[in-house]
Amino acid sequence: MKYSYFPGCTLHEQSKSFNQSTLASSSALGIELEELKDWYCCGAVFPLRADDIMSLLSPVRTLIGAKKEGKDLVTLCAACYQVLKRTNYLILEDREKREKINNYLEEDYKGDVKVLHLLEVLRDNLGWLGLREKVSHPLSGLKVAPYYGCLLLRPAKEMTFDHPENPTIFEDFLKSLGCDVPDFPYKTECCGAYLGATAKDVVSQTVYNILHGAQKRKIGALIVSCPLCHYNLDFYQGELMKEKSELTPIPIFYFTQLLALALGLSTEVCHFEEHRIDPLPFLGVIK
Amino acid sequence: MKKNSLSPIIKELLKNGTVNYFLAYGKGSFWFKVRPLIIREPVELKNLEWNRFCYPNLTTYLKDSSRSQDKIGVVVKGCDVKSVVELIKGNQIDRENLFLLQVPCDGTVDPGKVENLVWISKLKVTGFEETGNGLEFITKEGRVSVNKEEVFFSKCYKCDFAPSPLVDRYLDEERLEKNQPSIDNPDLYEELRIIEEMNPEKRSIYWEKQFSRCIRCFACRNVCPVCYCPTCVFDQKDTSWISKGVKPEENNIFHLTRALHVATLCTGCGECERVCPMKLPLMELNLKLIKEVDELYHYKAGVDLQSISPLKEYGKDDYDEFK
Amino acid sequence: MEIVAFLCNWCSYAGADLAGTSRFKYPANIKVIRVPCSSRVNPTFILKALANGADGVMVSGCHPGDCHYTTGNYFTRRRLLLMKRLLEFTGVNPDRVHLYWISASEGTKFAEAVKEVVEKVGKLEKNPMSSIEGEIRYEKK
Amino acid sequence: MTTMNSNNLSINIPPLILKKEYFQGFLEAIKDKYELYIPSEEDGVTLIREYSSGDKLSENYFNVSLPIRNLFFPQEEILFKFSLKENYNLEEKEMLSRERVIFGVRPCDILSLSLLDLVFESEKKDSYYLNKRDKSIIIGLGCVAPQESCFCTSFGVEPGKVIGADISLTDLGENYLVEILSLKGESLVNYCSSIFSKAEERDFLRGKNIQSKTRELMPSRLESEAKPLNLEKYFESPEWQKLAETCLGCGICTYLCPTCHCFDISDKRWLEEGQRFRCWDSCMFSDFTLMTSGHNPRINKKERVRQRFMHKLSYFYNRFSEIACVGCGRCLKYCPVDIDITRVIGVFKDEGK
Amino acid sequence: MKKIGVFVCWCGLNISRTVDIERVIKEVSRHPQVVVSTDYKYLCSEPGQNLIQKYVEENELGGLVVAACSPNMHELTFRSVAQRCGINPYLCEMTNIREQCSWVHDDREEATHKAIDLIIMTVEKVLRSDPLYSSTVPLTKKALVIGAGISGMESALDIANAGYEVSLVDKRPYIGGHMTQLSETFPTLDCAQCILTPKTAEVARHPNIKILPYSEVVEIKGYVGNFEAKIKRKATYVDWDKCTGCGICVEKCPQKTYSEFERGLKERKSIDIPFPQAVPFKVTIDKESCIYLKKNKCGVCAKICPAEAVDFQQQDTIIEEKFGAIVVATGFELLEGDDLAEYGYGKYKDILDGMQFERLNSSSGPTSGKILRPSDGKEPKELVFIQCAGSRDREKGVPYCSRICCMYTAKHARLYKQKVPDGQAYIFYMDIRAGGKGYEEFIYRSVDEGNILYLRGQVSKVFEEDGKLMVWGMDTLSSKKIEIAADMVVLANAMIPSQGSKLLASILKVGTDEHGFFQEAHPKLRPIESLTRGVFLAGCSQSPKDITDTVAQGSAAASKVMAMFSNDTIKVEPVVSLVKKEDCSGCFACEIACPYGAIEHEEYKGRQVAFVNAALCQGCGSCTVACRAGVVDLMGFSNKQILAEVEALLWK
Repeated sequence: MKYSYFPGCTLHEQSKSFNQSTLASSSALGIELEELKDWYCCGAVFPLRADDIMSLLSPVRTLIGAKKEGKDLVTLCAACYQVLKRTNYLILEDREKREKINNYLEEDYKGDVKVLHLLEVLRDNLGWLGLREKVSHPLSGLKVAPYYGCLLLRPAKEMTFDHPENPTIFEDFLKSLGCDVPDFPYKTECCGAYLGATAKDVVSQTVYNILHGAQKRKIGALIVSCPLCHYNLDFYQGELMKEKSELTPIPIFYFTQLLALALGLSTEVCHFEEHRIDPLPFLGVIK
Repeated sequence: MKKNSLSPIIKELLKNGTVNYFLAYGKGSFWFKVRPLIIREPVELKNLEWNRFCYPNLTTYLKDSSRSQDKIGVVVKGCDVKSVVELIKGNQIDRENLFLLQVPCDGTVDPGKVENLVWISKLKVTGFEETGNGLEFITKEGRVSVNKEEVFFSKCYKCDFAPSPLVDRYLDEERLEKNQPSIDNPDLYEELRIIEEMNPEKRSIYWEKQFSRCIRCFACRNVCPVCYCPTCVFDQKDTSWISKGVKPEENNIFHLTRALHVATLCTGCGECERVCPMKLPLMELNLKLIKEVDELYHYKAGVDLQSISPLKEYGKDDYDEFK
Repeated sequence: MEIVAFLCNWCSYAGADLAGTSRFKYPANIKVIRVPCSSRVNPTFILKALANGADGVMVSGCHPGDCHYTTGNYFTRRRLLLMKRLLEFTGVNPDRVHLYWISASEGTKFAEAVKEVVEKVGKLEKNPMSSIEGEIRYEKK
Repeated sequence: MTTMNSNNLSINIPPLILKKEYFQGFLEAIKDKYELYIPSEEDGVTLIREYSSGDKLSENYFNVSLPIRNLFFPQEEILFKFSLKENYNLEEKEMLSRERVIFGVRPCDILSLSLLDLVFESEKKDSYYLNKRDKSIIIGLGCVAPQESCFCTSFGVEPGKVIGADISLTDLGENYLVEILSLKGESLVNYCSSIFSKAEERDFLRGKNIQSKTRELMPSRLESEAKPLNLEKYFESPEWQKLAETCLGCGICTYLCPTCHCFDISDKRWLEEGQRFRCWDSCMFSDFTLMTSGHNPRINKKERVRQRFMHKLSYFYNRFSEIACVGCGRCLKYCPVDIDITRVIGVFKDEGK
Repeated sequence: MKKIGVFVCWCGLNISRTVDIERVIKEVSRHPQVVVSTDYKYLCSEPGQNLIQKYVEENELGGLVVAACSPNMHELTFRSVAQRCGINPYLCEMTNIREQCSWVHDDREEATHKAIDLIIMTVEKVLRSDPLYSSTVPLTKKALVIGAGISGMESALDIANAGYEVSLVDKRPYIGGHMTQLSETFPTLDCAQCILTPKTAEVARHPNIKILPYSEVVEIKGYVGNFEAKIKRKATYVDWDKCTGCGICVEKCPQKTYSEFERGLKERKSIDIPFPQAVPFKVTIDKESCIYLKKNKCGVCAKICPAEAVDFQQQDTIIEEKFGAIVVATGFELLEGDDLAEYGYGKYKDILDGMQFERLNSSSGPTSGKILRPSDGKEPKELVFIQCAGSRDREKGVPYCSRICCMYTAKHARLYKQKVPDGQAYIFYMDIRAGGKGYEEFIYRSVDEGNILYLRGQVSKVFEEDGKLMVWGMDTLSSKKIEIAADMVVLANAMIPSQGSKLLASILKVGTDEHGFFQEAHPKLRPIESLTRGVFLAGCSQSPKDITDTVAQGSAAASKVMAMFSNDTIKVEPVVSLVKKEDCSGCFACEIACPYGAIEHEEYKGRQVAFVNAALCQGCGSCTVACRAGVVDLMGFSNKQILAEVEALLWK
C-alpha cells in the first residue's frame, strides 16, 4: 500500500510525536507513506468567504503536487485533512470556482486526487481485523476514549469521514488495539479551538467540561487526531490542574502513539517529552 | 479444398430432410465474387464454392423466415453467427428450423483492396491461388503475390470468433482455434479515431461529402441482416420521414436514423459498407454506436441470446449528462 | 433562428404554462410541439427538424423517476444520449440538441432553459439548411 | 440511330494532338467559356463532377461509377413552381442557357445517351432533357483497359473508339489524339485551337492501332453480338424465380444503369406556393407499382426482376428496336449478390426474334 | 382534404395586447385548407362557443383549430363544442398562444409571427388527425383495500355500505393499524380504543367485507375495472377456523420475543395475540422465534391446544381475485436509526419515541398506563419532549413536517402531567403548527393549565451522565444554552412511509414522491387519485396526516370507487397506440418499452405480431419510438402529425 503523505507544518515542528509515531507504525503495518516532494501550507482554516479564492491556491498547489505523484494522499492533522478534503470537494462540485482558481495556476486541477485520513486507510485498506492481527502488545486494561473534535466530521456532506453525530471509527480503532472503550458523549464537543489565543477562559471551560466528563466515566486517557485539540486538552489541562483540585490527570495521546505502542515499537517514536501531562504513569499499567 | 468436404455434408442434410434448402456460396461471375446459392437439389451442389471471397453474410436471407415453415441450412462464418443471434432475438427465425454449418474462416479478402494493390484491369487477373501466408493473383503478365493481411476486410483483423452453442456442425473441428487472423488485441475502433480527432467543422464537411454521394439505392438497408422490418419507415407512403427527392440533408436523416435503428443490433458484419456503390463509410456510423453502447451500457450485439439490448431496457441511475 | 421544442405534456408543457402564468419572459424563437411523454420523441423527429433547417432542438421531460408514465424518460435518456453522441460524431455541434428535465412546478427553470438554448444556439453559425426568418416569410403589410 | 449532334456533315479539321502537359491548361481554357465536367476521384469514388481550377482528371479510371445520365436526367429535378393565388400562375423552371462540356465520356455511355434520346425525344419531347442535351458538348475518351465486367462489344461498341460524341480523344500515352466528330466539337476546338498541334500521320495510325487493340483486351462475356430476345414466351419460366430468389431488391442495378430512365413525379406545397419535381424511381423497389388502392401488380421479387430484364431485352426493343443495354457492366460489377445480365442473356440466348 | 376553421381568441387583452390578431387571421387564411379564419374576444364564453358552431354549420368545417390559452385549460371545453357541432372531438386541436406566447413575449412583431407559426403547425396537424372514438370495457364491481388502518377500514366500510364487495388486506395479523396502539387522541383526549373497537367490530362482521389479515399483495395485473390481484396469506401456523383465542398456548409458550405492538417495551410470546381487543382474536406463531419451527423441538402449544388448531405444516397460500378498483392505505412508520443519533435514540433505554410513549400511557400497555422508566421502573420527574426529531431537517432525516407531532407531543405532556402532577415537562419545538379544528386551543390549554414548559429551539445532544439524561439544547427566545438533567426523553420521530410501500408502488405501477409517499395525480385538484386509473390513495400512504384527515381521505377514496362502480362499464381514452399488423416484424421491442404491459401478442399470417390492449394503454407513446418501423403509432400524436408540425414550422 503506497500513499503520498502530507504531514503539514505542525507535525514537522510542534508534534514530532504525531509524525514519527505515524511513520514508524505505518511502515510496521506495511503502509508506505511517501512525503510529498513539494508541499505548501494547507491554509490551516478552510475559507468560508464566497469570494476567497486566494487562500485556496496553496492547498490546490499541494493537491496538484500529489496528482503528479499519482497516488492517494494521506494526512493526519485534522485541520490539514479538512482543508484539503473540502478544497477538493469544492473543486469537484463548483465548476465556476474551479475555473476561477485554475486561472491563477500554472496547470489545471480537476479535483481528482483522493484525500484520505490515516484512519480511513486503516479501516478500508487494512481493516480492523487486519490491524488486530498486527497488534503484538494489546493495550488491554487501558480505559481510553476517543476525542474527535469537529474538523474530522463536519460538514458531513463534504468530509464523508464518519457519522457526524455518532462516529465510531476511533472506537473501532481503539478496540482493535485492545483498549476498553467506554461511551464518551463529549467526544464531538468543541475543544475551544483558536479561542485559546483570544479568550482563554472559554477554552479552559470547554476543556474542563470534556475532561470532567471523561473523569466521571473513569476514562484514563483520550486520543485525538488534531494537534489543536491536543494542545488545548493537554496544555490547558496543565493550567486547570493548578486551581481545580478535583481533576485527575488524563493524558492526551495522538492515536498513532497508542498504535505504535500496541505494535510494540520503541517509545522514542512517541516523544512523550512533548506532553505536558505525563502519560507514563497511565501507561505504567502495561509497562 | 474445403468445398469438397462441404458438399457431402449438405447433400446428406438435404437427403435426410434435416433441411429443406441450404444457403451457401456458389461460383460468381468473376474470380473476386461469389454468388449466394440456394441449394434445393443435390445437383445444384456442382456450383458450390468456398474461397477467400465468401464475404457475403448469407444470414440476411433468414430475415422473416419465421413466416415459412421451411427448415433452412446456412453456411456461416464465425462473424455471421452473431447476426443469427440477433435474428433469433428479434423473433425472425425459429431456432428449430435452422441448421448452422460453420466453415473455418481466417479472413475474407476485400476486392476493393485488391483493386488498389494490383490494378486489375491493367494486368488482367484471371484467377488467384492461396500460398502459405498470402495470395497469388494470376495475370497475363505473370503472378502478383500479396500478403493476405493487406487485403482482408478490416473486420477480419478484429475477428473475435468464439465457438457458439448455436452452431449445429463445424467443418473440421480441429481447425477451430486457427479461426482468426493472427492479430492479437486489435484496435477495435481504429477507424473512428481519425474522425473523432477531426475538429467539428472538418467532421461535418467530411460527412456532408459522404452523404451527398448517396443515391438512395437502399442496398445498405436491404443487405443488412438486422434491418428486418417488413416495411421500412422510409418506405412508408403516408408518413414523410424523408422526401423522395434526394437531398444530402435528407440522406443524412436516412443514414443516421438507420444507424440508430440498428444500434445495439449491428454486429459489425460490414455488409452495408461493402455493397455501397458510392462507397459511403457506413460502418463508421455503426461502429461509433457500437463503441458508445459498449462504453455506456457494456453491451455488445450478437454475443448471446439472453442479454437484452440497452435500448429496450433502462437503468434508473444511468449516466445522465442532461440538466 | 428557429428552435423546435418537444415538451412532455405532464411536466414540461405544464412547466411552460406555469412560466406563462408567472409571466417569465423568454425569447420567441422557441416553437413548442406537445407530446404526451418525452419517450414519444423519435430521434428521427429531431434529425428531421435539423435537416429541415431548425437551428436547434429542445426536448424536455419529467425528471428521471418522476415520469408520469413511470419509466418513459429513462428510455428518452438513453435514446437521446446515443443520438447526441452520433450527431457530434457527424459534425453536428452538440449544442444544437438539448434535453432537459423540467417539472410542472419549474416555470423558472423552463424560462431559463429556453434562454440557455437560444443563447447556445445563437453562438453557433446558422444552420446551413435553416429556413428564412419569419419577417420575410410573411410579407409585411 | 439519331442523336442530337449527328450532323457530321463537312467537318474539315484534321486530327489533332493534345499534349498531356497542356491538358490542365486545356481544361482551364474550357472552363473560362463553358461549364465543365470531368471524371474526378474523391474518397476513392470516380464520378463526373463539375470542374473547378486545379481538379485532376481521375487517374487510371476505367469508367465513372454513376453513368452520366444524371447530367441530363438528374436524380431530382424541379419541373416548375406554382402558386394557388387567384391567378394560379405557373413559373416554368428556367432552362440551361450556358453551354457545357462533359469530358472523358466512355463509348458505352455515349451509346447510352442515344438510347435515352429515343425515350425523351419520341412522341412527347422532354424539354428538360433535350435542353441539357442540346447545351452539352461531349468529349469522348476511348478505353484502353476494359474491365472484367465489360461487354460493350456485344452492342457494337468499339471500346477504344469514340462514336456519337462531339470530340473523340484517344490516349497515346504522352498525349491525346483528338478527332472532331461534330460542328459543336469543331466550335470548341476552334475556341482553343492554340493548345492543339496537328497530328502526324504516325500519331493517327498509332491512335487507330490502340483503338483496335483495346478490343482484343475485352473479356468475352458474350461471345457474339447480343440479339434481341423473344422473352415473352418465357414469361412463366421458372428461371425467373431462380434469378430473383437471392435478389435483395435494392436499386443498384437500375440507378447505376446508363439506360434506365424511370421516374416518379410529386409535389411540395406550402400555403399557396408549391413546386413539382421528378426523381428517379426503380422497378426493383416494391412500391414502384404500388397503387393508391393498395393493389400491387408486382408484389414479389420475381415479377420485379423479370420486369427489369424483360424491359431491357424485349419491351424496349419492341418500341425502339434497340436493346436497352450498352454493356457497361455496372449492374453486374456492383450487384451485391452477383445477379448478372449476361447470364440472363446466356440463358435465353437461343430465343432470338 | 378537410376544411379547417381557425378561431383566434383575444382572451380580452391577455392575447390581443401582444399578438396582432388581425394580422394573424389574415396570414393563416392563406392556408388553402383554411376556409374560416376569424377571432373573438372570449371564445370560451357561451357566445364564443356559439360563434364556432355557426361557422361550422355555414362552412361544413371538417376540423377546428382554436388558438387561445393552454389546452390544459380548455381543450375539453372546445372538444365538446366540436362534438356539439358533430365534429369528432379529436379533430379539434388548440394552439397555445397565451401561456406560451403572449404572456412570455414582449415584442409584438415576434409574438405575432410565433402565433402564426404555431397556428399553421396546428392546422397541419389537424389535417392529419383521424376521428377517434373512446371505447368502453366492463368492470368488476369489487374493491381491494390495502391496509386495514383507520383510513382503510373507513374506505372499506363506505364501499361496503354502498353495496359493493370489498377485500381488506393487512400485513399484520390484526386490523386497526397504528390506532390500536394509541392511548388517547387529541384534541379531545378520548380513548383511542373506545372509538376504534366499534369500527373494527363493524368491519369484521360486515357481510360485504372480507378481511385478509396477515396477508400481502404480491402481484397486480390488468387495468382499471379489471385488476387481477395475487394476495399472499402468510402462514400463521394456526388454523384460525379452529382457534378460539382462549390463550392457553400463549401462557404455556416458553419462548419470548420482541413485541412489535409494544415497540419493545415488553416482550411477548412466540405464539401470541397482539393485544386484548385484537380483531380477529386469534393466535399467530412468529416463525422467526418459534422453537419448534426453528429447531423442531418444543411444540407445547400444539400439545395443549384444546381446539387442536396449531398446525406447523401450514404454508403461505396465494389468493387470486379480480377487482375493479384499489384503495392504497398503507399508512406510516416512525423514522429510526442513525438520523437521530444526536438524541441517543436506541442507545439509552429511557429515550422513547412517540409510539412507545403511547404504549406507556395505554391502560392495556406494558405498565398498564403508568409512566415509568423502562430502565429502572422509576417514575420520571423531569421529562423532556423533543419535537421535529428528524422532521424539517434539510441535512439528514426528512425535509418535510410530519404534521401531527406538535399535537401529540402536547397531548403527551398533558397526559404526563395528569399522571405525574409533580413532574416537570419540557417541550423543545421549532414552531407550533396547530392547524386544525380545536388544535390551537388545545395547545394553549396545555401551555396555560398544564404549566408545561415550551422551549423554542432544537436539542443538540442527549447523553447519559450520573444516571440522568443530559439534554443540551438552546432556547432561541432567551438565546440561552439550556442543559436539563432529565429522567426520560420522548422524541416526536418523523413519520415516513410504511416499509414496503416502494415495492407495492412498483407492483401497482403508481408513482411515489421523493420521500416514498404515494404520488397523487394532482397536488390540489386530484389528491385522492393516483396516476394509474382505478388506484386511489388514502391516509398516510399519501402524506403524513392526523386521524381526522385520514378518515376523511378514506371516505373520499371510497366515494371515488363508488362513483366508478355506479357505471357498468368504463370509458377508455382513445389516445392509445395502434399496431399496423401487416407491417409488424414481431420483434416486440415495443413490449419491453411499455410500462403498462399493454402490448400483447396476436397471430397474423402465421407469425406473432404486436397488439395493443387499449384499456391498458395510457398513451405515452414510448412504444412508437421503440418500433423502428414506426408500425406502432400513437393516435392523436401520430408520426405523420408530429412530422407535419415539424415541417410546417420549417418549410423553406
